[in-house]
Amino acid sequence: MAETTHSHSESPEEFKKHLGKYYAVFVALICLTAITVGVSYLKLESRGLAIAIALVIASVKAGLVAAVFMHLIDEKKVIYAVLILTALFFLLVLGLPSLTVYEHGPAFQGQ
Amino acid sequence: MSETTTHNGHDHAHAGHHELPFWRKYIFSVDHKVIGIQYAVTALFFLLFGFTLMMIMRWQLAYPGQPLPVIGKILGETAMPGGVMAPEFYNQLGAMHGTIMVFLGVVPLAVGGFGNFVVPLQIGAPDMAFPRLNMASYWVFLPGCVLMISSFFFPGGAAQSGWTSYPPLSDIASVGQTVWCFSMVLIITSSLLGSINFIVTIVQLRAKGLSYWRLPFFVHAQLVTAFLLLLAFPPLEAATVMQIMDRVAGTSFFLPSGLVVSGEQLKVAGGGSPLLWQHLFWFLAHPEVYVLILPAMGIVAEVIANNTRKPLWGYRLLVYSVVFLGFMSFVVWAHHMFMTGMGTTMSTFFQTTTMIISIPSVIILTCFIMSLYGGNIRFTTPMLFATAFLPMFAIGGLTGLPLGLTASDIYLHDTFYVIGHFHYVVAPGTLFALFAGVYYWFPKATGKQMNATLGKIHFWTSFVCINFVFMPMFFQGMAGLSRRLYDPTVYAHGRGVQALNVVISLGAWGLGLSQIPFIVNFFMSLKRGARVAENPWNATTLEWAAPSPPGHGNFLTEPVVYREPYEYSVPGHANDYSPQFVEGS
Amino acid sequence: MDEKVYGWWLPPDISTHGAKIDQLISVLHWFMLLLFVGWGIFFVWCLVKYRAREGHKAIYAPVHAIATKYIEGAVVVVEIFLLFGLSTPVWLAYKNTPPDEKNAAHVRIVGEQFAWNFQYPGKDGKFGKTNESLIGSDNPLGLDPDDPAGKDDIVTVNQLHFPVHKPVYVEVSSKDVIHSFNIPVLRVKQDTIPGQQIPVWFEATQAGHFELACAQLCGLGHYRMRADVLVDTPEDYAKWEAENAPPPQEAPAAAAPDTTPAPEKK
Amino acid sequence: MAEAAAHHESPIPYMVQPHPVTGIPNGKFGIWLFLASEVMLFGALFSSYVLIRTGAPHWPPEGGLTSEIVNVPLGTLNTAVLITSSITMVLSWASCKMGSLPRFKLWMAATIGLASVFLVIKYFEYKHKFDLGHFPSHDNFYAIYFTLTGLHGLHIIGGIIVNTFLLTAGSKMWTTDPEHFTNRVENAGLYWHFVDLVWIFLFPSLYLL
Ligand code: HEA
Ligand code: HEA
Ligand code: CUA
Ligand SMILES: [Cu+2]
Repeated sequence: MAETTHSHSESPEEFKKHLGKYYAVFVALICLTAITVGVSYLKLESRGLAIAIALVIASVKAGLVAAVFMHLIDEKKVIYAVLILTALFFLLVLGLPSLTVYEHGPAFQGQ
Repeated sequence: MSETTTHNGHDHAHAGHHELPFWRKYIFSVDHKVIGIQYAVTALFFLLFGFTLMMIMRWQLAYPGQPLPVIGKILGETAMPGGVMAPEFYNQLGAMHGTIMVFLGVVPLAVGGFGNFVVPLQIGAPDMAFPRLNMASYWVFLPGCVLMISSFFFPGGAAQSGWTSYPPLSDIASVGQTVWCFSMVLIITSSLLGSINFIVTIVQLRAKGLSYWRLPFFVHAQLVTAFLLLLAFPPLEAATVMQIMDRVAGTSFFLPSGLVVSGEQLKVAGGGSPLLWQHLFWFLAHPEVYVLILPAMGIVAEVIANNTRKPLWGYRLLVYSVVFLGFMSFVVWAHHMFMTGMGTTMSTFFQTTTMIISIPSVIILTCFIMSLYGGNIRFTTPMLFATAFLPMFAIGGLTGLPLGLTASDIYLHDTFYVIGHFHYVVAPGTLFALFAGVYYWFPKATGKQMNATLGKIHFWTSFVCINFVFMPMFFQGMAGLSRRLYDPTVYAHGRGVQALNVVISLGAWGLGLSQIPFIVNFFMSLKRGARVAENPWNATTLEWAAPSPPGHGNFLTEPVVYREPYEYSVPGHANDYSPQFVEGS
Repeated sequence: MDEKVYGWWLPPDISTHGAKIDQLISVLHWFMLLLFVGWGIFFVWCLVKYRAREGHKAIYAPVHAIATKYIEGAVVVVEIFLLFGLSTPVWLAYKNTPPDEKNAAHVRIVGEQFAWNFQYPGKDGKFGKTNESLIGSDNPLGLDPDDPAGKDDIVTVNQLHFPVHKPVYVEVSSKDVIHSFNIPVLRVKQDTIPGQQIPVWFEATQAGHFELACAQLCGLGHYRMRADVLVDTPEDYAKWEAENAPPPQEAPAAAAPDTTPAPEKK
Repeated sequence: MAEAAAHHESPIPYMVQPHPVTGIPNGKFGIWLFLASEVMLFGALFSSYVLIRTGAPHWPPEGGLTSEIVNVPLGTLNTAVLITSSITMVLSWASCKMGSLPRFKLWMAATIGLASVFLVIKYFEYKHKFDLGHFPSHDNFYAIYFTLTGLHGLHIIGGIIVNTFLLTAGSKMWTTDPEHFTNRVENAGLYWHFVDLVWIFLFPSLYLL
C-alpha cells in the first residue's frame, strides 16, 4: 500500500507536493461555480438543457471534491465497496419519484 | 449464596482493576457488555409493555363494547369512557404496539442487546470499535423511547395512525404523532450510530486467524443487519423530517391539493404526494423486517449447532443466502403497496422480486433442518425455543407467499391474514429466537445458569398459547376481516369469525401468564442461579473463551482462532467439541 | 345479507373474475400445506431419531443431501409456476381488460371520514363536474350545480347500487385521507388515494345484499366505515334509478334519499 | 492476576494505525460509513424534491423563476465561502501532516470562521424571506427550500462544533499522539467536504433552476 500518495509513511516534504493539487481544485471549483451562475443568467430557452448543464457541472464539482479533497482517488478497497453499495441504493432512492407516478395512469393528477 | 465463594478460576477477571465509579460502570458505561445489557433490559421491558397494550386491546376485540373490568377504570375517562375502550384509544394502542414491538423491543434486543454483547466476544475483540459512540447510541435511544411512551400523555393521546403512519391521516392527527416523529428521529439516529459501530468492529477487530469463513453465522447475520440499518433507515429519517415539517411548519410534502377534512377545506399549499411517504416508509420497513429476522436466524444457528453437537449444515450456503437476502430486501418494498393503484409492470416486477427473496429463506430453513439430521440433539431450554422457531418461521414465511403474489393479495391485503403472517415470523419466530438467545447467553452475561424447569414451563405454555393467538388469524383473514378494526362485529363476515376473536384473546392472556415463569426465572437466576464456568454449554465459538461474566477487555489472553466455528463431534476426539480458540487437533 | 354464508374461509364469490383468485389461493395453500407437512414430518423424525441419549453420537461429516437440492429446485419451479403461471396472468388479465366503457355501469366513489359517497351519472351517462370548494353538508361531493351533465346525477351515501351481470366501472378517490374500497365477495380492493382517481372494475354474477368495507386505517371511525352493496336485478336497478332520479331543476343531492341510517356520530 | 492486570488497559486495535488488510484505521472507515448513510438521507430528500417539483404545474409554484425568489448573489457568495472553507480544511489537515500545529490552528480557525460566515449569510437570507411572510408553509418551493437548507445548516453547525473541539480542547492530543490527532482532523475534513458537496448540489437546484 506504500505506493498510494497518502500513505502514512510520507514525509512532510513529500507531502508538500500535494498542496498544488488542492489549490488547483479550489480554483476549478470557483470557476465552475461562476460558470453555473453565468449560464443561469443566460436564461436558456430550454429548461431541460439548463437543468442538465447545471447538474453536470455540479457533478463535476462534487467529483473534484470527492476525488481530491476527500482523496477518494486513491482510497482503499473497503471504502470503494461501501460506496459502490451506497451508490446502488442511492440510485434506487432517486428512482422513487418516478415509481410514485409511474403507471399511475392519466388519472394521476400529480398535485 | 455470596458471589465471592467461587472456585472457578476465572473470577480474577473481576479483581485487579481499579474501580470506576458506579455511574461510569453501570450507567454511562462505554463497555459493550454493559451497554448490551442495558439495551437488552430496556428492550425486554418494552416488549412486556407493548404486549400489555395488546392484551388490553384484545379485550375490545373479544368483547366489543363491553366495559373492561378494573383496568378500564384505571385508564381513565378519555381513553375508556365508562370502562369501554374509545375507538381512538384502540388506534393508539395498535399504533404504539406496532411501533414499540418493532423499534423499542425486538430491534434493540436483537441488535442493541445481543449484537452489542455477543459480537465483540465472538470475534475476539476487547470492545466495540467506538465505545463512546456505542454509549451515545444507547443514550440517544433511551430518550427516544421515553418520548415515545410519554406521547400517551399528550392531548389527544399517542400516535394513532398505525405504525406505518400513512399521511394524510398522520399529517392531520393529534399532537401525539409529532412526538412519534421526533422519537423516531432519535431512535433512527441511535440505530445509525450503532450500525456504523458494528460494521467497523466486525471488519477491523476480528481476532487473529478469524477469517470471514470462520466467523460464527450470528456475526454474519449481524453484519448484514448493520448494512440494512445503515442504508435503509436514512430514507425514513428523511420522510420523518418531512412529516414533522408537514405537521409543525404547515408544509404539504404528503398532502395533495384539494383535501376536505370534516367538511372543511384544508388550508395548505397542497401539491404533495401521499404515496411518497409510503415509498420512503417501506424502503426502510421492508429491510427492517429482515432486521428483525436475521439476528434471530443467527441466534438459532448458534443454538442449533451447539445442541445438535455437529457442524451447521451448509454453513457457506447460509452465509451466501443471508447476504443475498440482505441485498434483495432493498428491492421488494412495494409489495406492501400492491393495492395503491400501481400499474402492471411495477407490480409484476415487485411480485417477482418478492418470490425471489423467498428462495434464500427456504435455503436457510433447509440448512437448519438438515443440521438436525445426524445430530445428537440435546433439548436444553434454548434449543427448545430454537427448534420451535423452525416450523413457526415456516408458517410465517409460507403465508408470505400468497401476500407476495398480486392476484391473491387483492383479497388478502390489509386483512388479518397479514397480521397472522407477520406475527408468525416476528412472535413465535423472532421472539422465540430471542428467548433462545436469552437462555443461551445468560450464563455468559451473568455467570449464572437459568433454571431449566422454569424454562421448560415457559417454553411449552408459550408455544401452545401463541399458536392459539396467531393461527386463528389466518381464518379471520380468509373470511375477509380487515385489520385495525375497533369493532369487528360491524361486518357480517366479521361476526362469522367473532368466536375466533375470543379464542385469540384467551390465547393472548394465556401467553401473558406464560411469561411469569420467565420473569421469575430471570430475576431469580440473577440472584440464585447456579454458578457456571467459561463454557457451560461446551460450545466452540470465541465468546466461551472469555470468563463468565467477562471482565473489562473481555479476554484474559488475546484469543487466536484455529478453526471453523462449529467443529463439534470431530472424529477421533475425546470431547465432542473442538473450540475455535484451542490449539491443536 | 345472509349471515350463514360467512364462515371461517373465503366468503362466497359473486364476481366474474374472482374464481381465478380463489383458485390461486387454494392452489397456494395446498402447496404450502404440502411443503409444511413434508418438511414437518422430516423435522419431527429428525428430532426423535437424533435426540441425545446414551451411546448416541452426532455424525460429523456433512450429509450429502441430494434430496434437498431437488426439493429446493422443486420449490423454485413451483414458485415460478405460481408467479408466471397463475398470479401474473390473473392479475394482468384482470388489470389490463377494463370493461367496454359504453356497456358498463359507471359509478364514482369518494371516501371520506367515515362514509362512502357514490355518484351515478344518471340517464345521460355523464358525471357532473365536482369541485371541492362546493362541498357542504347537503352536497357531499361538491357537485357543480351549473353543470348540465350533473343535473340528473344520483348521489347516495353508504349505499352502492349496481346491476347484476353487467360490468361495473368505478373510479375511486378520497376527500381526505387514504381509505380502501373493499368488497370481499367481489374480490376487489383498491386504496383510495386523495388527489387520484383510480379505476376499478368488476361484474357481479349474483344479486343480493352485501357489504363494502374500508380496509385502510383512516381514523377513529375506520371500523364503521361500511356501506351496503345492493346488487340489483336489471329490473330492480331500473326501478331504483327511476325512483331516485332527481326531479328536473332541483339540486341533485337533496333528492338522494338515504335509506341507511346515518353513521352514528361518536 | 498478572495477566488480567496486563490485559486490563487493552486498547482497541487500529484506532490510529491502519488495519493490515483493509489499509485504514477504524475512524476513517467509520466516517465513510456515516457519510454513506448521509448520502441516503439527502438522496431521499432530493428525490422527494424531484417528485414534488415534477408533479407541480409550475415551478416555483407562485410563478416566475426560482432565481427571482431567492437571492442568487448571496447564494453564489455562500457557495464560494463554503468552497473556500473546504480548501482551508484541507490545508489544516495538510499542516498536521507537515508537522505544524500553529498552521493547523490558523487554517482550522479560518474554516470555522468561513462556516460561521455561511451561517450568517444564511440567516440574512432566511430573515428576508420571513420578513416577506414567506414561511415553509407558503408553498412547496419554500417547503423544500427550508427543509433542505435547514438540514444542511444543521450539518454546518455540527461541523463547526466538531472543528471547534479539534481547534481547542481536542488539539491537546497533538502533543501525546500527533498521528491520531491528524487522523481525527482528516475525518472531520471528510465530513466537512461532504457538507460542501451537498451544497454543491443544493445551490443550483434551489437557487438557479
Ligand atoms: C421478520 C419479519 C418478516 C419476515 C421474515 C417476512 C417475510 C416475508 N414476507 Fe412479510 N411482513 C412482515 C414481516 C416479515 N415478513 C410485516 C411486519 C408485514 C406487515 C407490515 C404492515 O403492513 O403492518 C409484512 C407484510 C408482508 C406483505 C404485505 C402484505 C399486505 O399488506 O398485503 C407481503 C407481500 O408480499 C409479505 C411477504 C413476505 C414474504 C414473501 C416473505 C419471505 O421472505 C418469506 C420466505 C420464507 C419461506 C418461503 C418459508 C420457507 C418454508 C419452508 C422451506 C418450509 C419448512 C417447513 C418446516 C420447518 C416444517 N409480507
Ligand atoms: C416485532 C413485532 C411484534 C411482536 C413481537 C408482536 C407481538 C404480538 N402482537 Fe403484534 N403487531 C405488530 C408487531 C408485533 N407484534 C405490528 C407491527 C402490528 C401492526 C400495528 C398496526 O396496525 O399499525 C401488530 C398488530 C397486532 C394486532 C392487530 C391489531 C389490529 O390490527 O387491530 C394484534 C391482535 O391481536 C397483535 C397481537 C400481538 C400479540 C398477542 C403478540 C404477542 O406475541 C406478544 C408476545 C410478547 C411477549 C411474550 C413479551 C415477552 C417479554 C417479556 C416476557 C419481558 C420479560 C421482561 C423482563 C425479564 C425484564 N399485534
Ligand atoms: Cu376509511 Cu378506513
Ligand atoms: Cu415486506
